[in-house]
Amino acid sequence: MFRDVWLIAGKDLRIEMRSRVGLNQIVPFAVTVLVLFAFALDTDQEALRTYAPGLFWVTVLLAALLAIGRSFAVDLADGAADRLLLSGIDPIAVFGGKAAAIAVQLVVLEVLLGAGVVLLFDVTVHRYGLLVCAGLAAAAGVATAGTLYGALVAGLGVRETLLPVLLLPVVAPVLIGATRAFQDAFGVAGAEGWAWLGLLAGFAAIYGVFGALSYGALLEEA
Amino acid sequence: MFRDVWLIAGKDLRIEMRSRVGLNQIVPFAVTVLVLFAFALDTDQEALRTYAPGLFWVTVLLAALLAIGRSFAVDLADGAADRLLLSGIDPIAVFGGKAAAIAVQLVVLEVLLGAGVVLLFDVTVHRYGLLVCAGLAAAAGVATAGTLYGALVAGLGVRETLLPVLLLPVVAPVLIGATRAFQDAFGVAGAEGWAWLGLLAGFAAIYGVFGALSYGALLEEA
Amino acid sequence: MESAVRLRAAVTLLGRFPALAGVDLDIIPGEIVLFKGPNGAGKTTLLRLCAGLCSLSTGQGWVLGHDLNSERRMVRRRVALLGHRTGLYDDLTVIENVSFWAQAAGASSTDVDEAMERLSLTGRLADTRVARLSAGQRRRASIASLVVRRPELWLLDEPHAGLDQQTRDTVDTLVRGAAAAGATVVLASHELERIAVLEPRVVSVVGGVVRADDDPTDSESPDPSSEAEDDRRVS
Amino acid sequence: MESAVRLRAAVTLLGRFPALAGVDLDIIPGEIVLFKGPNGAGKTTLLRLCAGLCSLSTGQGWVLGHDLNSERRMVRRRVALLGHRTGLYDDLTVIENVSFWAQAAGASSTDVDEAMERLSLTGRLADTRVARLSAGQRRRASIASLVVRRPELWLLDEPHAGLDQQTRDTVDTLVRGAAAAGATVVLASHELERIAVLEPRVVSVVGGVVRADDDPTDSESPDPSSEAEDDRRVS
Amino acid sequence: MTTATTESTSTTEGIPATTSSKATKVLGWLTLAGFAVLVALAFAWVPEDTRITEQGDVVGQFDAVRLMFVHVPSAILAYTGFALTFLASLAYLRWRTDWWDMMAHASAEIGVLFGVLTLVTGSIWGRPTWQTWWEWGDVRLVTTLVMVLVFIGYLAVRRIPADVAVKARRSAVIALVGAVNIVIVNRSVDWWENRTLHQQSTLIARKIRDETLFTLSFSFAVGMVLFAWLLLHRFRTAYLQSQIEELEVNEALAERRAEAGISETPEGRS
Ligand code: HEM
Ligand SMILES: Nc1ncnc2c1ncn2[C@@H]1O[C@H](COP(=O)(O)OP(=O)(O)OP(=O)(O)O)[C@@H](O)[C@H]1O
Ligand SMILES: Nc1ncnc2c1ncn2[C@@H]1O[C@H](COP(=O)(O)OP(=O)(O)OP(=O)(O)O)[C@@H](O)[C@H]1O
Ligand SMILES: [Mg+2]
Ligand SMILES: [Mg+2]
Repeated sequence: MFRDVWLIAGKDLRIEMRSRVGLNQIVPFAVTVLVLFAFALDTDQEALRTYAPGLFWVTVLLAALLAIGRSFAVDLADGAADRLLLSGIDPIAVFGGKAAAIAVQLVVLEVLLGAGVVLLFDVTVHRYGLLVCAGLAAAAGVATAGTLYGALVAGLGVRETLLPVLLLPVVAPVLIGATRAFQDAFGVAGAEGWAWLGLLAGFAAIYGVFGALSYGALLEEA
Repeated sequence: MFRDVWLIAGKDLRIEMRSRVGLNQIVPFAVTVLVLFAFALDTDQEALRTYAPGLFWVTVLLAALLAIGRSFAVDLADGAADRLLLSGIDPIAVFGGKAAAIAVQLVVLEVLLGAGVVLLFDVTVHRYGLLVCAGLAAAAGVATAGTLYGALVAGLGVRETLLPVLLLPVVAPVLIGATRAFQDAFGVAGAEGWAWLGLLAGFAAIYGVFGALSYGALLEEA
Repeated sequence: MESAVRLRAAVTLLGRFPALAGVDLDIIPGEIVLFKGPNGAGKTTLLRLCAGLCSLSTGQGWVLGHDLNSERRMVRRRVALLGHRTGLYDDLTVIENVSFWAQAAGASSTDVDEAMERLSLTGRLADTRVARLSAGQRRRASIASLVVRRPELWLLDEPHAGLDQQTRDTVDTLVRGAAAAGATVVLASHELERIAVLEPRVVSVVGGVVRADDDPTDSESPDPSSEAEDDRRVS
Repeated sequence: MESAVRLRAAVTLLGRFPALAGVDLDIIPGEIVLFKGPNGAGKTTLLRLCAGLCSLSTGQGWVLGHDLNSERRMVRRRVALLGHRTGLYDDLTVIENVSFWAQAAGASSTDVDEAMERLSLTGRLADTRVARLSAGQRRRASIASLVVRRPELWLLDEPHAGLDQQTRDTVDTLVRGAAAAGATVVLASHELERIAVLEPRVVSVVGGVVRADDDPTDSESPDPSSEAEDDRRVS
Repeated sequence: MTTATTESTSTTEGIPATTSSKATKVLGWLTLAGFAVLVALAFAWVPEDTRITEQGDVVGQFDAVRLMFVHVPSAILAYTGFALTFLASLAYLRWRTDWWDMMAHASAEIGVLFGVLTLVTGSIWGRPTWQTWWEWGDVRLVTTLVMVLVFIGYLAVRRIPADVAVKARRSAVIALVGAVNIVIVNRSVDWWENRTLHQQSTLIARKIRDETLFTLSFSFAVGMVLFAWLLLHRFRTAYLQSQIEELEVNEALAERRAEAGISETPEGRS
């Protein structure tokens, strides 16, 4: 079981490393989106500092959409998804492996993008512990929910555009929770960071369990 | 020549109508992004009204990325791109046709999303003429630049993620210009709307000409 | 003895089209069976049904003793399907692909080496990314990653397509070996002359139903295939 | 008389791999030529080169009198290539696809009707979205959308793959008809028995070079194909 | 930037094991010496930036002003790199030779290097003078960032494994579009006068002291030498790499042809 989780996660991560999509493209994409926001909002530094947490997380979500889309695209490209079904690997392991691979990518992205935000938006970190925990919990939440929804839309032929529509509303709680937690960690608003962290952890746990349980039913394709 | 532009544009639009990606998915995506912004910025109505033009255009750009990506994905899916090369259709006509189809989709999106912004963010329109002209010019600019860059990354195997990286910085002027023009049209800032409209029109013209001229060189594959 | 495949009035809708329109079929273990028939007859759908990848809309079916209506997950573990698509990851090398599917099926690394050897995927080819293979090499890699599974029921959809003469012979040897070892092999193919050397039992598939038949080289149903198809209407 | 295809020491690199390693070839107008050879020999690359879709890394070539180094755009207009991929749009129906490619090539709607008729894409099939076709039906639609072009040089990569018996015959008729009308037809195929009935001139492709040959049913080079391939290393 | 050379040159005979030559050695030493002099000038000769306001407060940038001698030449060198990329790309599209393609690639890399350096030194400078690392409302800063991003995108395209000719052609088109940014960045402070904290063209307006002006000019000179040194090395790296590739291709082809000759014997029987 754990061996299989590792097998799937290893395969997905290896493909990502090979194609260098993450480092060469998703990260620049994320930075670009940040820059566009800064343009569009056209505000002073002070306002940006206040909005930094929210913009950070909207950007992470948009980049996550790309990462999730790719994770399923490689399986669908030439029928590997069917073979996974036939392989006898427990669907729970498939879910775990894909979610783990996506979570790893998101954490890497968060670290790089976080550095960018600290530099570009000139924020200072007050609570490192909260920051790290919130970052991890949110990554786990987005990865589990994303894997579930990625599988839901996989093979419907319009993945690229359908995924955002379904996933973004679902991860809205993560967006809110992570934003509040980061606001606290950055000291820009006196939100109760640790309470929001609870929400994030809960979200990740619920989607983790729900995803793992329902994945089998999802995959039991037509 | 015009017949060929029409042939290509007609084909692309028909595929979009058929798959209903536009109406069923890109529009909800755009609305979702708007709502996420509203969450993430967590501000009062007044601030949202001020930021409405910027958010509107960031959203349009993100949705445009999806539309452009799809436009090239359908050609690449099963070798139709090669056949287009072999068809003898002038590359300028291919460029024109694809750009026209994307522009039409963007205009439809802008109308629907504009209605959404007016309703959700409670803005009032002061200058309709400016609004319409800026919307059309910006759509033309994004469509021409997008078609050029879409072709640039087409077939490199990493289209989905590379396109945003390349295109977003390039269309930054459109984002700024269109935002300023809309700010003027909405009366939220006394920007010189018509001057910015000039920028938008110039951008569309330059990319239209440059794209048409360089498309042949781009397509002269391998 | 229990049938390897047993279908009774099996109907499969793809979208709203009855790709299978009431199939009755029995395949006994150890048999080599050929599905032949015109394009669109339903051969691929029938193979996918037997693999547990399509569902029964009405009717009943059992594969290797498992009910197709309720135990498809069990079926899937015990069969191997070579489909029209290759099931490989473009960005991984041939050996990485074959190893991945071998590990997923619990096979050992000697199995991997053996499979690669058999399909002449040695030397440079083994470390080439799948995206850089020719059509036939890719198909060979796909077969290699199936061979490691050692399934009880082989479902091969046009197994010779795109392969060169040498690999065609390899495939024939594999099929004969599998059948000799007690596995059941079901093929769908249009290359009747080629398949004839395997001496399969021939099952004609026309318009979503099957009809037993004997001479493998016999051409299809005398009435134009399109007529037979037209009986199936979108429901 | 001018050659339809004339290659001199043609080298094509795919990435850094010499898929074609110095090809010398002459094909005269009106000929039917078969490329045969093991997987990965370079048949597909050779066809794509002749279609102006691959470039010459070194060497020279002319197709229908146009230089492959400088006038590929002219070449592309005058040839038709049936590749491994079908070149169809999934979301359009068969008739919409065929009409689109016909209009792109300047063909009339009677040409469309005729092509559809010939490949038995009538009735329900004509209005079916390509995504819902079986593998062979899809291939048929691809051929139909090529036939409307009436090119001077046909380049057919495994034209019989996936087709049923009836359509195989249709393809043979098409090829004979095209050759009789003065067009040149170049095929790549592994189904040697099948192709033999067209009585083509056989050109063996092995390891990126060509060698003339006579007996179409003769099997490939006795030494295992993989050896020949391994000689070319990724540089 | 030169890692590729070290691994490949050592293995292939007939190709020089280094990208240096007499000229580059001279350039290298010149750069080092120039840099030493620059440091001396900047710290010992150029006075601190201090002014006394009417109220008698001491204001100014103090030591921070010395950052100018890195920041400004970096910006100019970034421009130079991108402009060279633009020209080389045009030339490539015209003549389609690898030489121009390599030139475009080499200069783009160096341009990005200095572009990033501009951003970094600017940020560091901004901290003491503007009390912020970054200012989004400032067009100069933001347009500079966009310019660097466009060329990072350019380099990303160059790193994709794809057909050499396809990649060269596509990146050339990107460079043509991207080079427009140079003009935008340079003119931004004038076009959007009221939207920038950043200096306008102080040099032309001659608003600075003579010592500073001289040192700045000297830093340009050092920068240009450094640029030439980097470009020569980077270009030679690319060139050697292409030579190695060509050798390997030839080797593969030669073997291939030899083998084809051998395999004719058994086939001849049939
Ligand atoms: C991240 C922040 C910064 C960026 C991206 C940046 C970018 C640039 C660029 C691109 C130029 C070249 C302009 C041209 O000649 O076309 C430039 C020049 C210059 N910068 Fe900055 N800069 C930054 C911060 C600063 C700061 C903080 C200062 C000093 C307070 C400064 C002072 C100068 C000066 C004096 C010049 C020369 C201006 C001229 O004579 O044209 N910069 N900068
Ligand atoms: N994109 C690529 N990059 C590198 N090498 C490639 C690429 N595509 C194909 N090759 C190699 O080029 C050689 C020739 O391929 P080609 O597709 O022309 O073979 P083929 O004769 O058509 O084979 P098949 O009978 O399998 O279709 C093969 O050895 C293959 O590995
Ligand atoms: N997704 C789908 N939706 C609706 N109908 C479909 C779909 N896929 C296939 N069909 C139809 O189902 C029928 C059977 O298809 P199938 O692929 O099983 O045929 P086949 O016998 O394998 O043909 P071939 O010899 O061409 O491979 C065909 O008539 C086809 O048009
Ligand atoms: Mg089939
Ligand atoms: Mg081939």
